Amino acid sequence: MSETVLALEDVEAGYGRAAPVLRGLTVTVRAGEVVCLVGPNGAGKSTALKVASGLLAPRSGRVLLAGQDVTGLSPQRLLALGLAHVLQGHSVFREMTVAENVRLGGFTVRDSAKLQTRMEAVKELFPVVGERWGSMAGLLSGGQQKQVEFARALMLEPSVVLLDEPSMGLDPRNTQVVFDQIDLMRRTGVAVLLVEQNARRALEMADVGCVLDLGRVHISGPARELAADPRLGRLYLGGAPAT
Amino acid sequence: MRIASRGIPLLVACLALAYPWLVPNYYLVYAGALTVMYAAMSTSWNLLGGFTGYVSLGHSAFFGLGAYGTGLLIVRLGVPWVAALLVSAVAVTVFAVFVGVAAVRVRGASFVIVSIALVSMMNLVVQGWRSLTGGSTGLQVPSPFPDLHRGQTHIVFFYLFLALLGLALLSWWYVSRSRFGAGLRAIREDEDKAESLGVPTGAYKVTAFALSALFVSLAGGLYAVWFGSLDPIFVFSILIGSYMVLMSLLGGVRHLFGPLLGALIVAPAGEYFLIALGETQIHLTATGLLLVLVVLFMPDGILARFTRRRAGPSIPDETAEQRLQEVTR
Amino acid sequence: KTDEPGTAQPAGQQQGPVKIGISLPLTGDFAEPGNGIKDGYQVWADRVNAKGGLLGRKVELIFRDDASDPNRVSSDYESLITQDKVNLVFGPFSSRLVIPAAKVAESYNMLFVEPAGAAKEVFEQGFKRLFYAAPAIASDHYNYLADYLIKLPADQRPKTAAYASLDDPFAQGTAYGLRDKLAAAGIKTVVDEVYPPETTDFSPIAAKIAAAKPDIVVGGTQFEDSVGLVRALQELKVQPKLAAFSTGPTEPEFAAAVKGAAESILSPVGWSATATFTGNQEMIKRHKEMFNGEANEDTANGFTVGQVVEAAVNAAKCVDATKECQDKLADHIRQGTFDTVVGKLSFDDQGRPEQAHMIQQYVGGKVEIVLPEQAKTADLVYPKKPW
Amino acid sequence: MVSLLLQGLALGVLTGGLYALLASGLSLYFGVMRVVMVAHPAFLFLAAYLTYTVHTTLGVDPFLALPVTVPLFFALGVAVQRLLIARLAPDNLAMMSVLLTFGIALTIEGLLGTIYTGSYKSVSMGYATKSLTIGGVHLPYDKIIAFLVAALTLAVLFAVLVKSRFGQALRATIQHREAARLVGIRTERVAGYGFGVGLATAAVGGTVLALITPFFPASHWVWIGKLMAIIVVGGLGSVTGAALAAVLLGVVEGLVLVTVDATWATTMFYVFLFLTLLARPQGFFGGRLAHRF
Amino acid sequence: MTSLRTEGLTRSFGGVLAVDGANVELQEGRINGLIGPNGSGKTTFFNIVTGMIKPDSGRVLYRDRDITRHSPHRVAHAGIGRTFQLCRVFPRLTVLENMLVAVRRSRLRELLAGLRDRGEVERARHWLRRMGIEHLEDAEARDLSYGQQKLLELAAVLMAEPELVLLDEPAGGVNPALIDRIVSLVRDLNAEGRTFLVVEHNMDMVMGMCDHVIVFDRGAPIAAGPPAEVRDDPRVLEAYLGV
Ligand SMILES: Nc1ncnc2c1ncn2[C@@H]1O[C@H](COP(=O)(O)OP(=O)(O)OP(=O)(O)O)[C@@H](O)[C@H]1O
Ligand SMILES: Nc1ncnc2c1ncn2[C@@H]1O[C@H](COP(=O)(O)OP(=O)(O)OP(=O)(O)O)[C@@H](O)[C@H]1O
Ligand SMILES: CC(C)C[C@H](N)C(=O)O
Ligand SMILES: [Mg+2]
Ligand SMILES: [Mg+2]
Repeated sequence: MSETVLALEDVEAGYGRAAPVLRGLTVTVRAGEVVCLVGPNGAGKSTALKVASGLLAPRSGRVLLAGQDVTGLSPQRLLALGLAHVLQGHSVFREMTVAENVRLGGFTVRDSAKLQTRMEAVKELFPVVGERWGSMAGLLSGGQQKQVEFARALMLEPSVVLLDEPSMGLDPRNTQVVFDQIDLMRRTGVAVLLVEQNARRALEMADVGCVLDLGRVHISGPARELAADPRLGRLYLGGAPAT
Repeated sequence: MRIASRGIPLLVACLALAYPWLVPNYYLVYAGALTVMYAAMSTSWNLLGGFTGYVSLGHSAFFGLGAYGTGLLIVRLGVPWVAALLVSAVAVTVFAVFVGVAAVRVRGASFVIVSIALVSMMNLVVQGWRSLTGGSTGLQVPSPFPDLHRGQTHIVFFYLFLALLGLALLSWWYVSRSRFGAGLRAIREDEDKAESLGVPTGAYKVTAFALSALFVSLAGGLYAVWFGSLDPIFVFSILIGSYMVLMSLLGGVRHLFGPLLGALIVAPAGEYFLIALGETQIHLTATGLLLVLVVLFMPDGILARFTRRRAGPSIPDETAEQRLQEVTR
Repeated sequence: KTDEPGTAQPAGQQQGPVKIGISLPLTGDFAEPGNGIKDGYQVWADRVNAKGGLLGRKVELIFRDDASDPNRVSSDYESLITQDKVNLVFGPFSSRLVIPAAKVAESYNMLFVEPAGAAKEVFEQGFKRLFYAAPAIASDHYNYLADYLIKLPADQRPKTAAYASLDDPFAQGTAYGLRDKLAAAGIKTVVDEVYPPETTDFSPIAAKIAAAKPDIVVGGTQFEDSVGLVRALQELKVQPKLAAFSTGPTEPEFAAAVKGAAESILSPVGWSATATFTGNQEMIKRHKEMFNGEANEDTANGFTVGQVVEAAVNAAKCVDATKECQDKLADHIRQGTFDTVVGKLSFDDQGRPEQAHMIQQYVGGKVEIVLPEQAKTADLVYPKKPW
Repeated sequence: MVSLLLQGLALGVLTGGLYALLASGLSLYFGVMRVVMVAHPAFLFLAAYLTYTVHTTLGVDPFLALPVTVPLFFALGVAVQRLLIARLAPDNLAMMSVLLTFGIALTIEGLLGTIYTGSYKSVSMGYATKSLTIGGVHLPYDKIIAFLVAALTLAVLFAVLVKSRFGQALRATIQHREAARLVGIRTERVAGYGFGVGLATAAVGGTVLALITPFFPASHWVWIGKLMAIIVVGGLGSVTGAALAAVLLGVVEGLVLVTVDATWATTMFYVFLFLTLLARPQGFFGGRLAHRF
Repeated sequence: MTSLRTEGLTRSFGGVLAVDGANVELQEGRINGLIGPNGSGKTTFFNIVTGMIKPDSGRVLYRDRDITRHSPHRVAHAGIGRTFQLCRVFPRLTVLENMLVAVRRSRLRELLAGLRDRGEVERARHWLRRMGIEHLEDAEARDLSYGQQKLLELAAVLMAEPELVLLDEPAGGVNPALIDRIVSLVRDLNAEGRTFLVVEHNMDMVMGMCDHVIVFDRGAPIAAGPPAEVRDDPRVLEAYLGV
């Protein structure tokens, strides 16, 4: 197996003075591997990603990136170290054009030729990005905004990617595009930490699955095995698909 | 807890009623009446600001209109003062409905700006309409109680303002318990969502706006007959309006007694700063810094400190533990 | 209540210092003249105490700042009278503050001599114990100038006049006083503008004046608007034969603010630094010692209030806050004539002074008195030099 | 009459330019940062006083004070943002910022009054009372200078906000702070600089004001209403909208002044404000994004 | 009986035709699905029906009454309730207060009635109980997890006793176990006689739950019918499912 790229070790974290959300969370992601976090709403999945990307400093525990202790570093520093994070929900810059949004994805890239080729590539991937290049991003439909967000994240070529429910609100065709991209990343050796509510679908493609509840990982193992576990199915993955 | 929450207001009410007889001189009666007036105005302000979150820095427009309306009815038409007070309050309320229809179309910061503009405009109109209002010379209103000497007049107005305060508090309390109040609070949180749940937000906002203007204009009318001289610059002053906001905010806009508490602190404090630091303009700085500190450190007001929220964020599903046991068994 | 009217003064009061309560606009719109008046009051108190006080008791001044706010001015007199139990009160600055202040004093039966409530409305409120301790009320300020212009030979006499006035009872009073007299004498009013205190840009008003090409320009102004008007008139190349502004040019900052344009500008003034009226030179000297600055009209107005009250107290032989004493003082002032730093003063039944303001002009960069004949230190320059 | 109208129009345009400069900072804070800065006029006069001090102590042209005041105000802006504004809860930033900056305005007024006393100060230069005459219309030099300075400042501001990387970063920061941090923007620094730029315009505006009108510590009050009306009519948040509205209202004011009177001219600001609300609450130019449901 | 009918509903934003002559007809008592690619105008259609956006042309009829251009609260009074694509509750009101906002008719008497009106509170508790969140009655809504907020939003809408309920992506971001619960709730409510129109990208949910499915593309329906039929429609496959 390849080496561990990202690791959260025994992390405790929370917001303000409230009770901790994460209580001793440990997760590791290896290069070229997709790790999928599933769990009920409010389990702390998004919080875990925020700790990993430096948006939220943990109260205790460590964050390791490529073996280096990066606990408490700012997102800018982590970005420079090759870690990218796509937020849950709608995080486009609403009052900027789609073009500006996408361009900001490559804010740290100084090489304009490279930016240009990346931009062409994402336009290809999500036609709506090209079609609505000059529109205010906030005026797009929910799913279109999601596409812009994903496109923005693709402007860089990170070595670790944190994805928080990337398929939420996307129609089946675009969901497919997103999952294909994740697969592509894996094949190019990128480590992916994925949170998905579309759990069956995600576990199908992921390498490792982790069930998170109350701020802790309760079960983890090969993704396919988890998906097949009937108890898990009932509790976290919903009834078996109708088909 | 119960004794404290019932007993303290009762005690304060008794103290308030006895106040004019407890203090040694009429100046303190006068200062008391002024404080109660501010308390009544900020409580009325809170009918709009506290429920809907529409911050009006321009409520002194209604104060001034109430004052001038009452004064003009008495001076120009010879209407008895009680009638003048009520008629002008009704007229101002009707006016507030019209202004409200335009003003509440904008939210947040734009509304604040509009409210500031309203005062400036009223000031210009009243000052410019010299033939009617006396313009910059001001309007002199005869005392309604020519037989009482000045100190006794203060006592009378102390109780009148106290009654107004009582009325304002009662209205706030009543609204806070009504479905109307629930609708107003929903407007504060998310206006479009409230609208989609069937709340006629426009009508609600205008009603709250007018109701709050009604009490403020009553305060203005009482002020006119009590004080006897009106000057446009000073009744239509942004400072008076912002005092209402400061008091409400300091005490806590989500609480019935918040604005009252704020008034009890700010009015005497203002008096103190002016006497202690009055020789230079540094007292303005003191007031300004007080405002800054309140906004930074007590945005929810003093009372919010005592009524802490019980639950923190993230209430786990009750079933979560059971769920876990089942899985990890 | 200890301050119930008719309650006897505590015994100690009869012996202690004579307390005089004063509220002044030390901050806010009228801060500048307010502080000038304060100096005048202090110089007066210093002089009186040097002479042994009032009726043998030391004088103690208690100042409050009303921040130019009529609400505060009322509070201040309220607390001075009922809480500090002062023996006498002196007035604040500005007609706008004098009216509410006098109302409080009147209702506690206090004598109210004031240094700066010149607008005619002040005297129409039915106050019985109010007196304005300066030579003339606002509408009479320009009287000498009106006489001068009307008496000019027909070929020199201006034909048209433009008036611009701040919306303020005093400022408007001065301008309209002159306007009415000149209009009656056949000098045509071609522009008559009133602007609110919020006005910051005077060019369009000047443009209106420029379009009317008046022979004379008269401003009813406080300070900043006089500067604004002068500058705007210059920019629009208005060159009248005469320009007069109330208050602004009498403030020490004026000449610097308008640079060279001050030359030949006229304005009414109630006091002169060179006059030898009772106590004038002494006041100027003492002012310089105490505050290290030149006395001005505001100082003199404050000082005058002190002089008038002092004379009344000495004549009536009482300084209590009681109705009897205050009435006695008021009656004395109504009947008497007083020697002050602005000359002899007497008052009519409403408290109006019955004398006249002088007219000053910047001549050769210096302020000179040009009217009336008997008081003048230089000749009036007419038509004025272009600015 | 025609020449009077022309004169009113010319003056209106020039004054409108000044208004645009004075309001530009306001619409920057509001449009870009969601902060209602009631203290902006107070800062304008703070700058005017500093200009006055520099002018009187060193005897130099007021515009030479700019190299001192502009960086100083920039730093002040950064400090105000980092120490005060940044601490406000984001959920009702607009409201709280009104009150906070109101407090700042009072603080400044009090300090100015204490240091400089309540009396009027003014800076007068020889060129400030001359004018250029074209076809019977007089164009005062001070107004021309003000107009040019305003145009220049606005052009710079526009370039900084719309074209530069910094401007993009600033807007991104305000619109979604977490996402901005995740694309590598140093959000705290950027927000501070944004406020600094706003206050830097106040430094320029204050210098021009000092040249044009006498001032005292309470002068800022009369400007609050006018400037706020301008940015509402222009469409809160649009720097260009505010500039256009400023010129429009300047012209209306000038024309009403020469034809009717000053009270009506000032009232026009508020009349336009209310008309705007009735016709187009989001303002006539620019305007905000409608909420998505 | 027809519940909702729209005739030639059209709305464009700038150059974008969001809804383009949409004719839709819903039968009373059914669970209707509304699917379509991102940006096909589903949310805009909801907004027009509920009065939040004015159409450029066309009519909206509810139970044969013309409600075109009625303000949102009047639409609500007519008996149409809706949820939002991104869950919206009143964050600083308690759960119970959230429930009491809904207004059925704007009668004065109802407005002035005390908030603690027994009947209303009982009704609110009833709905909370059905959603399984009755124990949270006194918590502030912002303290709830996302899933709990979704349930609260639905409960608050039901307080107004709508006959027609429009749900915009009820399963978006919701954990699969909860989706099952929402599905069974919708079924129960439908059995009680309420009509539903559900926008959703989760095909399993739509196909399993709906009686009738409408497919939108470019602002207008391109197909409608029972789920099985729609799923195999070639146009739908092409436009939406992307195979
Ligand atoms: N910014 C915040 N401030 C305070 N509390 C928060 C904040 N963000 C999240 N929480 C709390 O932390 C808990 C965990 O939230 P988190 O977003 O990590 O859950 P999640 O597993 O991602 O859930 P979901 O599937 O709904 O996205 C939630 O219950 C929430 O109440
Ligand atoms: N206010 C607006 N201004 C401009 N364009 C808008 C506006 N609202 C919607 N649109 C556009 O209209 C189209 C339809 O949007 P709508 O939100 O209705 O799509 P949707 O079907 O709900 O998509 P999704 O599945 O992604 O939520 C989109 O192209 C969108 O960009
Ligand atoms: C002559 C001045 C001292 C008068 C003063 N300005 C007033 O308002 O009355
Ligand atoms: Mg999450
Ligand atoms: Mg949608």
